[in-house]
Amino acid sequence: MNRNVRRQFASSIWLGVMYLLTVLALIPLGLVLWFTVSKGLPSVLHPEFFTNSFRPFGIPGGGIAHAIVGTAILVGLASLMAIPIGILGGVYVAEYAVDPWASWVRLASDVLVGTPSIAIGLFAYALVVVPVHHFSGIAGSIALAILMLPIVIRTTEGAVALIPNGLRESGLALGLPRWRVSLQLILPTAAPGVITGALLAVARASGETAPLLFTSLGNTLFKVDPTQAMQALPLTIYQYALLPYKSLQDQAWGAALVLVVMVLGINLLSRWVLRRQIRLAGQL
Amino acid sequence: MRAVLGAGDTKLKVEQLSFYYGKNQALKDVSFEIPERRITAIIGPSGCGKSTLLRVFNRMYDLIPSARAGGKVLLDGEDVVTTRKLLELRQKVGMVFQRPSPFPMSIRDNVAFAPRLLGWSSSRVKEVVRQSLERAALWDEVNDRLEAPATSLSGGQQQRLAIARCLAVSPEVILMDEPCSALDPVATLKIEDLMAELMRDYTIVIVTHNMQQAARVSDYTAFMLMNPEGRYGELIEFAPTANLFNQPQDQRTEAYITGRFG
Amino acid sequence: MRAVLGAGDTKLKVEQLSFYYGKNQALKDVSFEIPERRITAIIGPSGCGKSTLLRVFNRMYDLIPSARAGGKVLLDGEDVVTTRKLLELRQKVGMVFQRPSPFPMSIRDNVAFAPRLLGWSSSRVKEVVRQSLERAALWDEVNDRLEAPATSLSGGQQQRLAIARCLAVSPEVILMDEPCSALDPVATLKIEDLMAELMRDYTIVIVTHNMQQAARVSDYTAFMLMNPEGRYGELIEFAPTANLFNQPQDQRTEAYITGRFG
Amino acid sequence: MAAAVESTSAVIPPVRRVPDRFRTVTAAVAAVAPVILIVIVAILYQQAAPSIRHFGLGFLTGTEWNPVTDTFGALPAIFGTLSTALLSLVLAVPVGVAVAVVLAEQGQATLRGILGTGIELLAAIPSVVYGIWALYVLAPWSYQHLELPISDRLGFIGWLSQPGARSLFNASLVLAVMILPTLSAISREVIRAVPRGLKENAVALGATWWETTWRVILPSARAGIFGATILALGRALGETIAVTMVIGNRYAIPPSIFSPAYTLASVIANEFNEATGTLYPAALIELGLVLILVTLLVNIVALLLVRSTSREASRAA
Amino acid sequence: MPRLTFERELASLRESLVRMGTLVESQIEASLDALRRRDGPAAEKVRNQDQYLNELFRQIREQVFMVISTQQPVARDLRYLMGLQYIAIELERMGDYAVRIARMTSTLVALPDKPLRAEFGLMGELAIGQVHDILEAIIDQDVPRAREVASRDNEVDRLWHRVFEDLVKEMGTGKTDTDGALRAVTLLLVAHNLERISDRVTNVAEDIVFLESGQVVELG
Amino acid sequence: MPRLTFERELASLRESLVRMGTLVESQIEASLDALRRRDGPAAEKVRNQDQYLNELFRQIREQVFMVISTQQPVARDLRYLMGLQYIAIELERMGDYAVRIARMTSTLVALPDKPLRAEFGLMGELAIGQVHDILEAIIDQDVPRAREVASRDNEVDRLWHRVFEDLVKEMGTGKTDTDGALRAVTLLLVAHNLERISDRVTNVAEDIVFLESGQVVELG
Repeated sequence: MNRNVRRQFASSIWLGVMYLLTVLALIPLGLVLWFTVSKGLPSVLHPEFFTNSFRPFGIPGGGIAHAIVGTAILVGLASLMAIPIGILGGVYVAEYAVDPWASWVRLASDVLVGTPSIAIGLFAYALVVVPVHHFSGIAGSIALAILMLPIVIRTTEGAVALIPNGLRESGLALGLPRWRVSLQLILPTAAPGVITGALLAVARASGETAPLLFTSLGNTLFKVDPTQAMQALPLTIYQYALLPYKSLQDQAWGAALVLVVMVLGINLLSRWVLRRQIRLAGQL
Repeated sequence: MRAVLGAGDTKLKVEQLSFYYGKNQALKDVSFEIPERRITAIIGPSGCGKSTLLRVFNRMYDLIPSARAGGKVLLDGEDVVTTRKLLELRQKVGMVFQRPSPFPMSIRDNVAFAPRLLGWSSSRVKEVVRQSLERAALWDEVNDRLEAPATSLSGGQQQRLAIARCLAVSPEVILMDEPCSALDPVATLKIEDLMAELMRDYTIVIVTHNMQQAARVSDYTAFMLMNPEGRYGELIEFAPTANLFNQPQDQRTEAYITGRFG
Repeated sequence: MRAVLGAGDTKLKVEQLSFYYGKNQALKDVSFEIPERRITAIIGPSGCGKSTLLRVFNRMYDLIPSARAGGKVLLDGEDVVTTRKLLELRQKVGMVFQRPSPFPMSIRDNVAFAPRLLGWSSSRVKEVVRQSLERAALWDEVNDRLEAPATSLSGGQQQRLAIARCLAVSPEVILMDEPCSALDPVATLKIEDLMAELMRDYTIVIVTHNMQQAARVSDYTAFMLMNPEGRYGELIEFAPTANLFNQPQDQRTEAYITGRFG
Repeated sequence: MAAAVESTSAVIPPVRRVPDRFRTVTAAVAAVAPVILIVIVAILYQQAAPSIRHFGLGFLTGTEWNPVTDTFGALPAIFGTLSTALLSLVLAVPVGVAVAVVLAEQGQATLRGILGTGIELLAAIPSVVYGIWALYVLAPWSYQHLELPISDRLGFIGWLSQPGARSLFNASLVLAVMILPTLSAISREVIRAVPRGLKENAVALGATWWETTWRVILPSARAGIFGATILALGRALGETIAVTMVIGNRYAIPPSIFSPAYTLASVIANEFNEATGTLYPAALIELGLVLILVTLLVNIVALLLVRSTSREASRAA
Repeated sequence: MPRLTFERELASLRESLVRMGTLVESQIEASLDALRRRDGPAAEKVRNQDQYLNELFRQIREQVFMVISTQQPVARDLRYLMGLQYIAIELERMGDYAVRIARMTSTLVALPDKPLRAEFGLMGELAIGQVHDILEAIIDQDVPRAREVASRDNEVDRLWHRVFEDLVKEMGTGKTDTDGALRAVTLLLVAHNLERISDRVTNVAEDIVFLESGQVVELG
Repeated sequence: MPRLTFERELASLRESLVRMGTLVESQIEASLDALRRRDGPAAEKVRNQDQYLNELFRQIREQVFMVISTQQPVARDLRYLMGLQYIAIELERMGDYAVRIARMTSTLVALPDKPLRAEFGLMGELAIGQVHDILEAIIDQDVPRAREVASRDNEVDRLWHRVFEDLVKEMGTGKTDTDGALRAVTLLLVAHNLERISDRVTNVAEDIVFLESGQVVELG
C-alpha cells in the first residue's frame, strides 16, 4: 500500500476509536438517567410524595416535603452568604488581576473548590455545632456556603475577565472612577456569566450530601427553623438508600429523580445564560 | 504644507520623561512638545515604548501597579505625572484604543454613558450625543437607529463610535493608540479623514506602527527606538512630518523610514 | 520591471471557481492564471474572499465541514478541487499562515516534522533541515541552537521557521496568508526580502490586506471585491503588479488603490 | 550602563497614586476565601489535636481501627483512598482524553454540542445519585459481568481474586464516571487553547488528522492534560458519598481490588456521628486533616501545571 | 470617499502651479514689452523677477516631494503629481527664455533704434496667448483645449522661419555693420527663444494629456 | 538590511540612465563629427537615432513611476529616484541639442565649404568631455567630481561669447553674402546649442548633488 494511503487509513481508524470512547463515556449518563427515571417515577407520581414528610416503614404516604423545603432553606441561606461575597471577590480578582493578593485569592479559591466536601462538613461541625451543642440548618448552610463561595468567585472572575480589557480602559479613559467602571459598566456586561456562576453554585450545593452529614444532620420532621437540624434531599437519598426497606428505597429513587431534575434544570438554564454571555463578549 | 503654516502653541510639553515597569526602564529622557490643534504621530518599531509614552499622557498606566514615571508632562502647564485630579485629567485627555470596544448597550447609551454618570441634565446629554456623533462623522449613518446595539455596527463604525464617546466629555486632547490597526483600508481612510477634521478643534496624538499612516495624517512626527543596550525606549527625532519623511536628521530615522533596519 | 521580462508558465489555473460556506456563496466565477516562479499577490478589502480563495489551492477548506467548491483549479493540469490525493497536494502546495505557530518542539524537529511523517531516512531529514533553514534565511541565526524550543524564537524568526518547515517537503507552490500582519516593519521587510529570494525556485501566492506590500513584493496582483448585492467575492482585475498600480483597467481597482472607496 | 539605570531608577519615586478605595473594599471581601481555607486547616488541626498528640506519626502507619480500645491507625483508609483514586484515573484518563479530543474538534457543532452537554451533565449529577445508582445498578452488574469473569480467568493473581459486589474496584468504577467530566472538560479547554494555527500548519504540511492530533496537539496540551489528571485525582480522593455506598466499608488493606475496602472520607462519613469520647472523634478529624492536606497538595500541583500550560499557549498564540 | 488631506495637498499644489504659470506669462509679456519699448530697466526687472519664479519652482518641486513621500500616491494620483511637476519644469524653462529675451533686450537698447519687424509682435502675441491658454487648460483640466493650444505651435514655427530667413537675407545683403549684425543676430535669438517657448507649450500640453489620461503623446 | 527588490529596481534604473547617458554622449559626438566632416548622411543618422533616446527616456520615466508607485520610497530613496529622473530629463534635452546641431549640419552641408573655427572643436571637445565626466560622476555617485565638471561651464561660456562676437564681427564687415550670413548664423546656433549642452551638464551636476545629499544648489 502507498504510504500516504496507509497514513490516511490509520488516521481514520484512530478517529473511529476516539468517537467510540466518547460514546462509551456517555453510557453512564444514559444509565443513571434511565434508572433514576424508571425507578423514581413510581414514587414521584404520587402527589403526596411532595406534600408529606417522612413516614416510618410500613406506613404508606411517606413524602419528601421536609427534604425539599430543607434543601431550599439550606441552599437559600448559603446563597445569601456566598453569592454577594463571591461576586465582589470575583470582581476584585478579575479587576485587579495583577495584584499579588488577587493571585492568592485565586489560588485559595481553586484549592477550596477541590477541598473534599466532607472536610468542609467537619469544619462547619467544629465551628458551629460544637459551640452550640446541637446540629442546625445554619451549620449546614455555612458548609454549603463555603462550598459555593469559590465557585461564585471563579465564575464571576471568568465572566468579568471575558470582558475585553478595552472596555475597562475605554471607561476609565472617559474619566470615570474605577468603582463606577467596575460596577456600572463591567459587571452589568458580565451579568449573564455571573448569574451562570451563581446558578452552578446553587446546583452544586443542592446536590451535596457530605457536608450536611454532621451539620444539618437530617430530620424526619418538617422544619423551617434553621437553628434546628434539617432534612435535605441528598441526605434523604443517602439515608433511605442504605436502609433495607423497599418502600424507602423507592422513595430514595424518587428523591433522586427530583434532585436530578432540579440540578440538571438549573444546569441547562445556566448553560443557556452562559452561551448568551459568550456571544455578547464575542461582539465586544 | 500644513506644518509649514506655523505650528500651534505647545499643548503638551514632555520634559525628561522616564518610565519604569518595576525595575525595567521603558522610557528614558523623552522630551518634546506637542502642539495644539495639530496631529502628532509617534512611530517606531514594536517595543520602542510608543504606547507606553501615550499612556503617560492620561495616566492609563495607573492600572499597572509597578509602573513609575519620572520627569514632567505639562498639559497647559500642569504636570500630568503628579496630578491628583485623575478624573479631570482623563476627561481632558480622551483616548481611543486599538479595539473599538463598544459598550454592550445602544449606540445612544454608549455616547451618553459618561455624560450621564457625570450627572449632566438629560437635555444636555441629548445634545451632546448628537453633537459627538456628528463630529465623529457617524450621525448620518446611525441617526435612524440610535437604539440599536452598538455591537451591530461595523468595525469602522464602532471605532468612530469610540471617538464619539470620547468627544462626549469634551476633551482637549485625544490620544489614539493604533486606532486603525484592526480595521481594513476602507475604514482606515475614513478614520484618517475624520482625524483631519477633528484637528481643527482638538490636539491629536496618534501612535501607529504604520509609518505610511503617520506620514499621511500627521503634522508632526516623533520617531522612537529601543536603545539596544539599555533596552529602554528613547526619542530619536521629532520634526514636522514632511521634514522627517524627506530630510530626516538622524541616520536611524532615515534607516527606519526607508525600510533599511538593523 | 521583472514582470515585464516575460511571465513564467501557468502554474495554477483557476477556472470559474465558486465557493460556498453552507448556503452562503463566498466566491463567484473567479478565473485567472498564476504564473510559475513568480510572486502573485491577492489584495482586496476584508471580506472579499481572498483568504478563502487561497485556502482552495491546498484544500485547507476541508477543515470546515460545510465548505464546498465548484469550478476548477488546475495545478499543472490536475484539478485541485476534486483530487483525492490530499496529502500529496498539500506537500506540493505549502502554506504559511498569519501566525507562525511553531510546533511545541525543538527548532530542528519543527522542520523535520513533515519529512519524518513521510518516512524519510534520518540522514536525508538532516540534510533537508539544514537546506530548508538555509533557504529560509534562518540557518545562520539558529544553527548553534537547533535543539532549542521553537517558541524561544522571535516573531519574525518564527515566521521564517514556518517557511522553512514548509520548504522541507519541497513544495512547488507556497501560499502565504497575510504572513506579515503579525510582524513589525523590521521583521516584515526581512520576510519580503526572503520572498524575493524564494521566487527563483517557488511559485508564491500571497494574500495581504496591505496593498503597499503587494506592490512592493509581487509580480502579479489580483484585486478582489465583495459584490455589493450577492455578498460574494469576485475577481475585479488581474494584471502585472506594475500595471495594476499604474494603469488599473477597472474603475474600482483605481478607486481602491488610490484610497477612494465606496 | 546597567548600574547607571539602576541608580536613576532608584531616584524615581513611585507615582503618588490617588487611593483606590474600591480596591481596598473588594480585596477585603475577597480575603474571605484564603481566610476560610486557613481557618479550615487550623480548626481541623485544633480538633484533631488529642489524636495527633496521642498517636504522633504512628497514626499514619497504624493499621488497626478500634474505637473500643481507642486504637486508631489510618493506613488502611489511606491505602483505600489512594488506590480507588489511582484506579479510577487509570480507567478514566484514556476515555477522558479521547472525549476531549473529539469535543475540541471544530465543525459538526450540533453533534459535538450534544456530546459536550452530555459530558458536562455527568458532572452535574449529585454524587449521592451516583451512589444510589452504583449501589443498586452498577455494582451488581459489574460483579456479574466484570469481576466474576476476570477473577475466573485471572484469579490466580492475588489482587484479582475474591470478587464481591461492594468492592474497591466498583468504587473506582463509579469514581471514574464521576471524574470523567472534570478530566474531559479541562482537557478540552486545554486542547482548545492550543492555537488553531498549530493544527492548520500541521494539516497544511500534509499531516493526517491523527498525526496532527497525536504529534502536535496532544504534545502541546500535555502539561495541561496532566494537570487535569491531577485535578481529577484530587476530586477522586475527596469524593465521599458515592464511594461510601459501594466500597463495602471494611477497615483493612484489601487483598484484592475486588474486595471491600474503606477510604478516609467514607470512614468519617460513616462513623463521625456515632463517635464519642475525645480520642475517637479527634482521630476521625485527623483522618479529615490527612485528607485535606493530601488534596491541598495535589490541587496546588495540578493548578500550577494547568496554569503553566495556558500561559504557554497564550505565549505561543 | 475623499482622502481629505491628500486632496487638500493636491489643491494647494495646483494653486502654486497656476501662480507660477501666471508669473511666467507676465514675465514673457514684460520681456516682450521691454523689447518693444526698448526699456532697459524693464528688461532688468524681468531678469530680477526670475528668482521668484525659481523660488516658486523650487517650492513646487519640494511640495511634490513631500506629497509623494507622505501620501504615497499611486496610479492616477501619482501621474497627476508627476504631471504637475513636469509642467512646473517646463514653466521654469519658459521663464528662463523670458530672461534671455530680456537680456537680449538689454543688448538691443544699447544699439541704434530701428523699427521692429511685425513678426515679433505676432510671435510674441501668439506665444503669450499659448501660455495663457495652456494655463487655462491646466486649471480646467481640459485635454482637448491643451491639444488645440499645442497645435498653434506650427504658426509660431512658420513665423520663426520667416524671421530667420529675412534676417539672414538682411545680413546677406552685405550692407550690415557690426551693430547691424549684432542687432540682427540678437533679434534672431529673440525669435528663437519665442519659438522655444512655443515648443515648451507643446510639451506642457503633452504633460496635460499625460496627467489627465495617462497617455504619453507627441504633439506638434 | 537590503530591501532586495527595491535595490534591484534602483540598480536597473541607474543602468538605464547610464545607457541613456552613453547614447547622448555618442549623439553629441556624432553630430559634431558630422559637422566637422560636413557629412550629411551622418547628421541624418543622428536625427534618426534621437527616437531611441526618446524611447529610453520614456522607459526611464515609466520605470521611475512604477518604482515610486510600487515601492513607496521616502527620504533619500525618493530623492534618489527623482534625481535620476531629473537627470534623464536633462539628458533627453541634450539629445535634442545634438539633433539641432545635426539639423544645422544639414544646412551647412548645402553651403560652400569653409574651414571651421578652432573654437568649435574646442567647445565640442569640452562639452563632450563634460557629458562624459558627468556620466562618470553619476555612476560613481561622486559629488565633488560633479561640481568640478559643472565648473567647466565657464570655459564653454567664454568660448561661446568669443564665437558670438567673432561671428557678429564677421557679418558686420559687410562682406557677407546670403550664404555667408546663413552659414554664420547657423554656426552661431551650433555654438549656442553647445553652450546649452554645457548648461545642461551644470543642471545634471546640481541634480547629482541633490540626489546624493538632498541639498538644492545653484552651480555655475
